[in-house]
Amino acid sequence: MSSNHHIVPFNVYIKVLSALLVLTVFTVLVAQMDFGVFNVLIAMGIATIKATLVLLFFMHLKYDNKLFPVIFLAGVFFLVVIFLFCEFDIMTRIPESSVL
Amino acid sequence: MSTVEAKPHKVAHHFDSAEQEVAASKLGIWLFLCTEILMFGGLFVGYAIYKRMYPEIFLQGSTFLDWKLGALNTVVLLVSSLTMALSIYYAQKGQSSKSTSCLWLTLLCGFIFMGVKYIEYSHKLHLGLAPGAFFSYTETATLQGLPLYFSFYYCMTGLHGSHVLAGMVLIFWLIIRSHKKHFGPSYYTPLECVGLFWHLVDLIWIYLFPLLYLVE
Amino acid sequence: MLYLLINSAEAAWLPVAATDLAKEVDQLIYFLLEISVLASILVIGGFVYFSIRFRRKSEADKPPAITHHYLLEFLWSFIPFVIFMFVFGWGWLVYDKMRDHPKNALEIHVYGQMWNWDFVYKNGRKSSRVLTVPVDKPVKLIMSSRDVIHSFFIPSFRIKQDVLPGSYTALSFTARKKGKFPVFCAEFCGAGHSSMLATVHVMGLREWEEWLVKDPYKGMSISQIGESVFQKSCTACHTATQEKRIGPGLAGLFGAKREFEKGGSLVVDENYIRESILNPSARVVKGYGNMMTPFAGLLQEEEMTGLIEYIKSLKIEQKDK
Amino acid sequence: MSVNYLNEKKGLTSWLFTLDHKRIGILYMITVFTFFLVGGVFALLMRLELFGAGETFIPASVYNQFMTFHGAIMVFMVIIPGIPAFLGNFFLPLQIGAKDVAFPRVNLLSWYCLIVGSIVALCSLFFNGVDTGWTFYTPYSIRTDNGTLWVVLGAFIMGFSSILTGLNFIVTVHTLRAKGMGFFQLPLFVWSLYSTAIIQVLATPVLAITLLLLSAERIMGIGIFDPKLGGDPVLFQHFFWFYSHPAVYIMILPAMGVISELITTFSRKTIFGYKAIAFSSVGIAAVSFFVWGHHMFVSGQSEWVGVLFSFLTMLVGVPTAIKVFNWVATMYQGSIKFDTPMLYANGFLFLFVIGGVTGIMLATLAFDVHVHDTYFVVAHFHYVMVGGTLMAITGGLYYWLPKMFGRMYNEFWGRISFFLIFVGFNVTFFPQFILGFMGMPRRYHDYVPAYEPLNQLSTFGSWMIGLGFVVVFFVVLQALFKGEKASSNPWGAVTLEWQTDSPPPHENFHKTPVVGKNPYEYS
Repeated sequence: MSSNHHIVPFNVYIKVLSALLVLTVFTVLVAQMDFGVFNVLIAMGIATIKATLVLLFFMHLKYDNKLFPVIFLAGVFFLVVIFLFCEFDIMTRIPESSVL
Repeated sequence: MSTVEAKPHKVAHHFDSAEQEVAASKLGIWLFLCTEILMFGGLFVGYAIYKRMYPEIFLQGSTFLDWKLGALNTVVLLVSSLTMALSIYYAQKGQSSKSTSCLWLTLLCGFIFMGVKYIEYSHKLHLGLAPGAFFSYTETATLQGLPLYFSFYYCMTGLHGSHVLAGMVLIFWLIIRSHKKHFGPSYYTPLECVGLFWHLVDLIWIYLFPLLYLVE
Repeated sequence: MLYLLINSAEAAWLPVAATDLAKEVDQLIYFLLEISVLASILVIGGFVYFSIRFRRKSEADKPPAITHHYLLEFLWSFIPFVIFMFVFGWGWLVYDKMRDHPKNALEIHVYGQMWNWDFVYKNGRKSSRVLTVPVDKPVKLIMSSRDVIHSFFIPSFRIKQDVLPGSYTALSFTARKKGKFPVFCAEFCGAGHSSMLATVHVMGLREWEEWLVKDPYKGMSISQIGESVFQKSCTACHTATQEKRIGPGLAGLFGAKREFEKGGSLVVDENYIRESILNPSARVVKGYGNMMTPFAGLLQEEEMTGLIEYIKSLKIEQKDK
Repeated sequence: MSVNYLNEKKGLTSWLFTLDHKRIGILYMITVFTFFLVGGVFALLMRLELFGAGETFIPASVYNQFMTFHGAIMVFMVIIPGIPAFLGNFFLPLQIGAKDVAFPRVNLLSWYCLIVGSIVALCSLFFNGVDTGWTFYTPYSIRTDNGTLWVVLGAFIMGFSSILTGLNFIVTVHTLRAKGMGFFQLPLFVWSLYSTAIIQVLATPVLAITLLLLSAERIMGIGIFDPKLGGDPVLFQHFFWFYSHPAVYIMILPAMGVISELITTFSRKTIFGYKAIAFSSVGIAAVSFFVWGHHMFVSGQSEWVGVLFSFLTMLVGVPTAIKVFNWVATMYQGSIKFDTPMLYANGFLFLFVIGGVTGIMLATLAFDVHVHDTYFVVAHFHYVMVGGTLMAITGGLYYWLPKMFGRMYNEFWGRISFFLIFVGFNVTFFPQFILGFMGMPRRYHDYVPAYEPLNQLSTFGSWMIGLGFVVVFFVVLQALFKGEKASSNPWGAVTLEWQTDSPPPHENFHKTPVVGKNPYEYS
């Protein structure tokens, strides 16, 4: 039966939650400061670290079938594709100026 | 719900073994999560595009949100993710009453989250900060395109909120089954699958929080 | 059926190419057609030949097990790839010329609306349904839509561009032939989509300059002005008889009693006609959709007066011919 | 007749609540053919209206509704579920030696999604119908009558049907293959369904969110796609085609799988280039996500994006060409028998080649500008969708009819049906290529008189197709009630589904098969 499944130790869960809470405080603090264009990058970076923690430990990706991260990343990949193409389109459209 | 006797899980007829059944279920739920990501992703892509097109609108829009409430909800969801994971942990260990309590805690977190959401929504709607065509806020001067920000705010948090609700229904279903002692070290697939869904909802909020409440 | 084929053979092909670019596009079209016909004959001919040659002769047939042939497979992947890249490059080249807007071009503004094309020239001259341009001179159309997406399509010039609300798109051409060429709307835009037609009228430069400064309503009676406005702006949806199209027929309208979608009724007078033209959604007549684009800001006062007088003059015809 | 899935249980509820993939397949068959009938009637009515210039018998507003219903029904309710959910549901588990799909309940749920979705879509009839075309382009779809909302919501629900089917297939292929069956022992039909399922899972959610946003646009005026409020209507087209272009591969890939089966069986010869065909299925699925902008060359998207999409579209041509050449090579030195399914397979090849080369033409930028949104495009995608997918469904239906119902069809009338459909199809759609060159835009209720002769020819052809499908209908009915009993393997095919009874028992195989060889070894 599935008793051979990996059991994540209790204190790992607690550590992960602590890290997530610390990162939440951190992201709020960072938001008060201004880093120019890096603001969004930093916020997204922290969010991605948090998301990775959730994925690896809460969602057991670290211990599970390696196909699952592939599926997950495939979804993310196609999001990036649609975003890049749309942005590329909008940024390279030549604005036509009115002359009247 | 009269009897509280453990009922051993029976492997469905078309599977050869329990391992095969678990593998299939988990593969299925991960594929489903992938579709969820792409569905939410459409909104995120739209958000990113319009944020670059109209940065001032998004900046002004975020000033109408209270980051403290957003942060509170973030903490609530993170804690609920922990309790969800612990519920599986206890099921794996065979401590089913602790597993059930964790599920109750998760459900409670869900209620807190929706409660905070309700306060936020009703406050904004009261002010007239409604999506798109219903936008009627006039107390201070605002940018002309501001309704667009609130369209995104309501679409993104609304879709997310509906997922929280769906998750809560599923967790309630798990609680009933858990009381009937359906889960134990040898069978906890529903716990795992709903858990994965619940974590994904958490994951999306992790991105929504800085994007909506903390944009600079 | 054969009669139909022969009868239509002459007309049934690419419309006359009226710009240099159109001729270049035609060369590409002919190349693509030739190579496609060749490829189709090869493949279709191939399997038809195999079908006949390798028919099942008896149930005991033992065909050989041929699982693969790397060289062949490489060839029939690589050769199509080369051809595809070639036509891609060619297509890009010509497309790039289409998208090239000359700096010194004569600029004309184009407005699409359900279901009409309006043209505004730099000196303020306006026209509807007929775009007048001089021959041999580069022209750039700056296009936008007043409501939904339309598409400006001139088959004889082989060009087409969607016309969007809220932003401008452009289309450039240099006409080499004098004459009249049809324009279609090629993006679905509702009930009047197929009647959203226009004409490009290419004329000599002198003639065009005269046309540009001519007062279109010179020497006309008020009602004639109205009729000409009606002919160019209203006929996609309205008729001058009682026949319904997308909107009601206008004959006998004046003085008739109309009932409205939202309730209430009224006898048609000058004020109601004016309101219906400028702000059509205010009172929509029972049985019709709220489809008409408001003409507020698009008509001059004399045109409005003309339209009212023209509609007044439309009487119900005796239906016996 | 021995006990099989058809007579194992009786009564309507045993069908409506069945978890057997074969019965669900039959439910899909009935649904799809019913909708095909409805969509087909709309098509015939449209062609009838186009018989002459001017208004023939219906006004433009009604014509536009027919056009929209024809498109939406055929796309969302016929071709997308057509092969995967009907033939796929029935034969995927059989071909891999499984007892059922991985999630039988989800499978049934997906059928109910389709039914509920179509009922919601049909509700639009009570709200002045819908006249946007199946593409729902904004801002027209925001302005027009309220029926649009219902169709959009219906399509949203039907999307779930498609997602769930795809999800189920992927999991089934991964976990339920018979012992000894590796990925390279899978029949090619399974490969094509697997590739299709990837698209269904990855692309459909984007349609879902697009349609949700469109509904929100209609209900609340959120403005994301409405230029009046700062939105970008071209962005809607990007989102829409991100799904809808891969969706055309949802329609054609399984058809290619069916054709692979038919050609090898009726040539009695192993498939030429098994791996090339298998990988080209996956390749097409992958590249299909990067080409959607070729629907938008004149939409106002930037020139650079247009060029990029044109290039990527050319790349899809290569794996498609590989498949065609491999099929033809399979016939070489074969022992070819022209039973009805093989006729359909050859018809598919013929029409698909024409659809394919015109596809390359359309991918060429400057060429597309002239014929974009004209009848050339209409003819092209009908050659691929009808000439391709419908030929494959019909061919597959004849091929697997003995397995599904244990009865043989009438060979003579089967062939008659093929000739009617094949000839009628070409008479209908070939003239439309020429109309496109002449410049006749699509979705026109009325046209200039110069287009009349070819339009009349096209209408004649449509009647022939209609007649052809009536013949198909009666051939199937005759087979069901009066057909000769079929043996378990009437064609001498080698894939697993032919190794069980016709019709198969409830759990498919009396003894779970063990696979030791490649799928198409004829010896």
